[in-house]
Amino acid sequence: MTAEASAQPRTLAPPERRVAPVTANERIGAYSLITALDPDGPADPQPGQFYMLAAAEGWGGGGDERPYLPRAFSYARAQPTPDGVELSFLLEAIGPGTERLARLEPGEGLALVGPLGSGFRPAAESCPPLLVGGGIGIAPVLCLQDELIGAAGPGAPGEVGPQALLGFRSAEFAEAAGLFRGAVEVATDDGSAGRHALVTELLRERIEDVGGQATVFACGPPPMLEAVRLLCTSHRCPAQLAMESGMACGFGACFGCVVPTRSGYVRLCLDGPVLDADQLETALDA
Amino acid sequence: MTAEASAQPRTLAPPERRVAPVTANERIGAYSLITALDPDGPADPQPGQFYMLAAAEGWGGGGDERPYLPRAFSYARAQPTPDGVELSFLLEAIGPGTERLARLEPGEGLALVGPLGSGFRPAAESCPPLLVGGGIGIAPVLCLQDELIGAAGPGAPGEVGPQALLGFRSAEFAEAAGLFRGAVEVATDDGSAGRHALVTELLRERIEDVGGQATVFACGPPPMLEAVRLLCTSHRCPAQLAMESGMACGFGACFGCVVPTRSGYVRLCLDGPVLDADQLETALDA
Amino acid sequence: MTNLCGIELAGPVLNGSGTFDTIAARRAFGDALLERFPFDAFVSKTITLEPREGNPPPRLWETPAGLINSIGLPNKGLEGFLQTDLPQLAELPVPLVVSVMGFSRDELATLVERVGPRDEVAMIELNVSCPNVETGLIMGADPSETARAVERLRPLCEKPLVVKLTPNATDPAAVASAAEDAGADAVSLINTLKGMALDPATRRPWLGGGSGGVSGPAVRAIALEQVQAVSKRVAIPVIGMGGISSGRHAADFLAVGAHCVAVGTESFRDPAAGRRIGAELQALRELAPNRGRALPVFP
Amino acid sequence: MTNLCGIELAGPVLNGSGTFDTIAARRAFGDALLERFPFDAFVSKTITLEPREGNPPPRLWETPAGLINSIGLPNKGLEGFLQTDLPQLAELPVPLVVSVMGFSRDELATLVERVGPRDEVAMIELNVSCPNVETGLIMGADPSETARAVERLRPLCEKPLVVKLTPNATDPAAVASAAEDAGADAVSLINTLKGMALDPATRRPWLGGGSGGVSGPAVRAIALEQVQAVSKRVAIPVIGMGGISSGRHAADFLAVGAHCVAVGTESFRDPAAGRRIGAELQALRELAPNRGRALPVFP
Ligand SMILES: Cc1cc2nc3c(=O)[nH]c(=O)nc-3n(C[C@H](O)[C@H](O)[C@H](O)COP(=O)(O)OP(=O)(O)OC[C@H]3O[C@@H](n4cnc5c(N)ncnc54)[C@H](O)[C@@H]3O)c2cc1C
Ligand SMILES: Cc1cc2nc3c(=O)[nH]c(=O)nc-3n(C[C@H](O)[C@H](O)[C@H](O)COP(=O)(O)OP(=O)(O)OC[C@H]3O[C@@H](n4cnc5c(N)ncnc54)[C@H](O)[C@@H]3O)c2cc1C
Ligand SMILES: Cc1cc2nc3c(=O)[nH]c(=O)nc-3n(C[C@H](O)[C@H](O)[C@H](O)COP(=O)(O)O)c2cc1C
Ligand SMILES: Cc1cc2nc3c(=O)[nH]c(=O)nc-3n(C[C@H](O)[C@H](O)[C@H](O)COP(=O)(O)O)c2cc1C
Ligand code: FES
Ligand code: FES
Repeated sequence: MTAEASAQPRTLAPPERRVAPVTANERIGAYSLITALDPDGPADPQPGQFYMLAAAEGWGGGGDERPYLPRAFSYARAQPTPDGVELSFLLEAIGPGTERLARLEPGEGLALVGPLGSGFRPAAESCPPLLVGGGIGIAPVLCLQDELIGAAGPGAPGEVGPQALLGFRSAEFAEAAGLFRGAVEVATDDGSAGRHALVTELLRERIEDVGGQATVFACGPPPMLEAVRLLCTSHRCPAQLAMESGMACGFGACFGCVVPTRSGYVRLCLDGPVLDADQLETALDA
Repeated sequence: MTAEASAQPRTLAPPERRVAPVTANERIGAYSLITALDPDGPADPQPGQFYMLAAAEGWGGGGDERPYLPRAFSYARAQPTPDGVELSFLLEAIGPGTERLARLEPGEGLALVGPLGSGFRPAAESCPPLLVGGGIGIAPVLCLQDELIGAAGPGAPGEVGPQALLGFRSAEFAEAAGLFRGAVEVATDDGSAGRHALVTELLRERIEDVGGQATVFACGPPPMLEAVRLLCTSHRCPAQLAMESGMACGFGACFGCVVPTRSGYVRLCLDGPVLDADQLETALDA
Repeated sequence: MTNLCGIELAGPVLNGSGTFDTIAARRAFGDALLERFPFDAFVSKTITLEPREGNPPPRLWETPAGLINSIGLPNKGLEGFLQTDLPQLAELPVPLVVSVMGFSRDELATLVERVGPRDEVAMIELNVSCPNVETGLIMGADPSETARAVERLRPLCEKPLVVKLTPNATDPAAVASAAEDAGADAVSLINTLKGMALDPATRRPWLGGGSGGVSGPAVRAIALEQVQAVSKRVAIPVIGMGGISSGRHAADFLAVGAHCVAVGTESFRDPAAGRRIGAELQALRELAPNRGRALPVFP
Repeated sequence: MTNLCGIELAGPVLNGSGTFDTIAARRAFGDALLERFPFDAFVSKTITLEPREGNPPPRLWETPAGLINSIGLPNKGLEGFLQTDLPQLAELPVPLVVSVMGFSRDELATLVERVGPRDEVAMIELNVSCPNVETGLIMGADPSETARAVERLRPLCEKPLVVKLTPNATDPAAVASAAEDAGADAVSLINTLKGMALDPATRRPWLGGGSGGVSGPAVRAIALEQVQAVSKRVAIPVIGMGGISSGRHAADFLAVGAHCVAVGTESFRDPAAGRRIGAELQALRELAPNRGRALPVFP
């Protein structure tokens, strides 16, 4: 994470929707990795930030005559090129929006607004980063690890970056662990790949190993985030949780995406999606 | 036209929508020729009958968040095969429905209900058939000529069938004349292919040649059909016009597709789409 | 089995009045239609005392996930219906509901008196989405107009009376409640929502009738809310409709209190929609009804 | 240029109240938002006398070509608005309309008296889609309730008063006419249509607020009809909205009599939607306005 980014983990978005041509759609186990060339957007989104995505054509007419609104996705990779920034999104097809996106073909247009929201803040020197991703929640963890590896500077051979602990349902999903450049440890619910454990079990071991001296960055389903929150609270280590909630706009216009915090409802698209664990009474209500 | 068909130019449809896999989508000049294998429908639709079509997936999300309802299309060819009947539809992409259909790829599903409506009735012996098609209105003319050639029986070498007079905007559209097995004469509005004339000019010459001894079968835009109607009225030759109107259901359920006739409004999907010219006061009101 | 006002139905799926013409459909589909009949009861298109030719075309306009129609109630009139249509409707394999509309209470009375006694008829539905020519008020938008009509008609007919409510009202539940108090045996809703469209080329009204009624998935959320509000307010059975196109939608309407559902516009996309929706509903009911809160989106 | 109640606007495109938060949007988009501002006037989210935290989540449900929201009017309350928000809204490059809602005429009076005199404020919009706690009636569904509110407020404020009508009424044109007679300077419509959705897993209401309001393309045909009916009935300017997502839609609303249009849900899909729609509208107006009846479908 650069010094500039650390001050404010939010890169501004252009105030309009734009269309980025899709350059690749790869199947990664149970997920799809969609890459598009964004010619007009900023080259430096911050890990944890997200984009509102829609197919430029044929957005609608799926199950229940949906989708209609765009969908929120953390970017998983951002690769500057001379023609713009290549953005990659990792997604799981679970409904009409993600199903349409998963069918995008190279050359089709991806309509996007972003980067949006505020991303992960840097860890204090004394508490080095420890990354945790569950399922599709590995997307922001991927770009965060990439960024942290980059921040270690060039000429750091064998640099494996901060450890990412990744949990998946099964081996099919765990294939996505192969996308990570840095050190990873994998757990699956059914033991078909990596350790037969919940990822929070791996996290508990690590936190105990370092005596709680870590900053935890986590993204995953609410029960996982809640387990992370409880674990970090009891070990008094700071945790930043990338959360999700149903969004219509992504830029604070609709007041639809609120989650309850200790200081009342906050718009997750504006004040999140990354929240400090100690802002929350529970991570289950997102 | 077979003897059976002549009694009642209406083949019954199964009372449910079914999905036929698309086997081909060919570009014919400005038009698309979509072919699908209908495993469960009747093998013998009658020329002039139509099907209500929709893409089985992704029907919606086009211009103005449409299409929603299915669209009516005359079949242009029906080819019985051991696995069902191969139906071909000729279409021009002019709006969200036709645009989606024009993008169908082999293997995708074409949802259909049909055959519907009542088709062309046979000509009297004394007045041999003369076929006229304008633009996309050539679709039912194509299967009618095919059927009439077939009815002439096997072993009729050099049989060119009844003459079809075809009018198009320009050469790009006129490419579709190449689909016809029998004799055709082409006119274009701009002279870029065939005669530089309106197809009704060709028709007038033919009718005068045969001294009005013809049964005219026509399909095309309302101004063309109205010109055909006036011409045939003045030469006292019978004419059958395949018309169109906006349809929601195609089977008489909605009362939406009425056109005015001398005997009041009739549902074009039920009592048409082929109407006798002398039922009409004008063909312009469809 | 579903019991609707004492009439046994094989299931809870009816058609919306005016969205299926079985006489026409038999010409298109033959007797296969009767063998695989889409509905558990059949509701006729609304008839009026005098014959009507309906509105000038165009009568249809497609909207996002919906349809505006301006059909204008074409029908043969009471006598034509009784003579020509009723004998053919009697051949259907399900009970028959006849929908009637009158422009005054007298007209309604005549319709109910003539239709009610016919053996072929199981039930009468009152379409009150029209102005009362005497008061100028839309009957179905006003609780007391509706109540007066139902009070007048109730004694004239032994068959169950269903009042078809209009959604173009401030408080459909108040109208339903007035209908119940006046003796209605059931209510059905929603009818179409007022809507219009312009010809893109001229910017004048597209529909021959000027404006029309919106139906289809676009109105489903609105319909569900009204069905819920009405079901809370009345004890008589509610027939819910508006954009139902799957068994899940039907289950939603039943969950908020409807006793039966009706399928309208979806039949235009698939003549067998009613049957499909009934089967999907049956399959859903065989699953555990309460599976707890939806799983979170992340795996 | 468009003149709305004496205020000069660069064009006819506003936002719908509650569908754009410029203060939040500046955090996301920076000052580029002001340089390429999407609207010709900005309407604030509705404020109330007391602060409100809004409804419990979930607050959103996607419908076919539409959205149900149950936001519940979260806002800082009058004092918070005046102190915190108004100075920031004053930085916008366009005139400001402040939307207010009160649960009684007294509350409304306080809001109008405090907001009206502020120089930053060009106009006040009265959101009357809420129950009057004194009568239990939805103010905006009843012509006389609306008239009484406007009569009370009119003398309290020199700025133009816009009444935002609710579509959940039997006769919105009668409400508009009553508002006009009572002294309203303009009316705007439609607000959202009541709607609801169930959680597919539990069949209990999905929205934390139970039910909500439907917006988006799904309601456009309904909105157009109401805007037409209202425009026929009143002489004051009408601000038309409901599902507008292109210049052609905007042109439709203007053609049936609206003086301005507002864009709501479409901004969620594209924050620049208002600007795009304004440009498309401008392009359409530069074409010949009357191109005659649409060409037939066959070539
Ligand atoms: C900040 C953020 C970042 C995200 N990042 C990623 C990512 O990197 N990769 C990824 O795959 N996903 C990500 N998501 C989740 C992604 O946005 C959702 O999976 C997507 O919106 C689902 O849309 P859908 O149309 O496929 O499914 P939908 O059917 O719209 O949504 C599925 C869930 O929504 C609910 N639902 C069902 N019907 C409706 C309805 N009609 N209206 C509203 N809700 C309904 C149900 O609870 C269902 O489980 C992120 C979400 C947020 C907020
Ligand atoms: C019996 C019959 C047979 C036909 N056979 C053929 C055939 O063989 N090949 C072929 O290409 N076509 C055929 N058609 C025409 C075909 O059905 C139409 O071209 C098709 O429905 C257009 O749909 P669309 O969505 O592409 O365009 P739409 O935009 O739906 O339709 C285009 C026209 O409809 C009007 N329109 C615009 N917007 C709307 C709206 N929202 N709602 C309703 N109307 C609107 C306008 O007048 C416009 O010109 C036939 C029609 C009938 C009735
Ligand atoms: C083309 C059409 C014609 C209709 N005719 C009638 C009618 O004659 N009488 C009536 O009570 N309702 C009529 N309706 C309303 C339907 O019965 C139903 O209430 C409405 O369409 C909502 O249901 P849906 O969304 O499933 O179509 C008609 C609807 C359509 C679309
Ligand atoms: C999320 C959301 C919040 C809204 N909040 C308000 C509000 O605070 N006050 C108000 O008058 N209207 C509110 N509306 C209604 C809109 O201003 C507008 O009337 C309605 O959405 C129809 O326009 P549309 O279809 O373009 O969105 C809201 C609409 C939405 C979708
Ligand atoms: S998604 Fe609209 S405010 Fe957050
Ligand atoms: S299209 Fe429905 S009756 Fe003809």
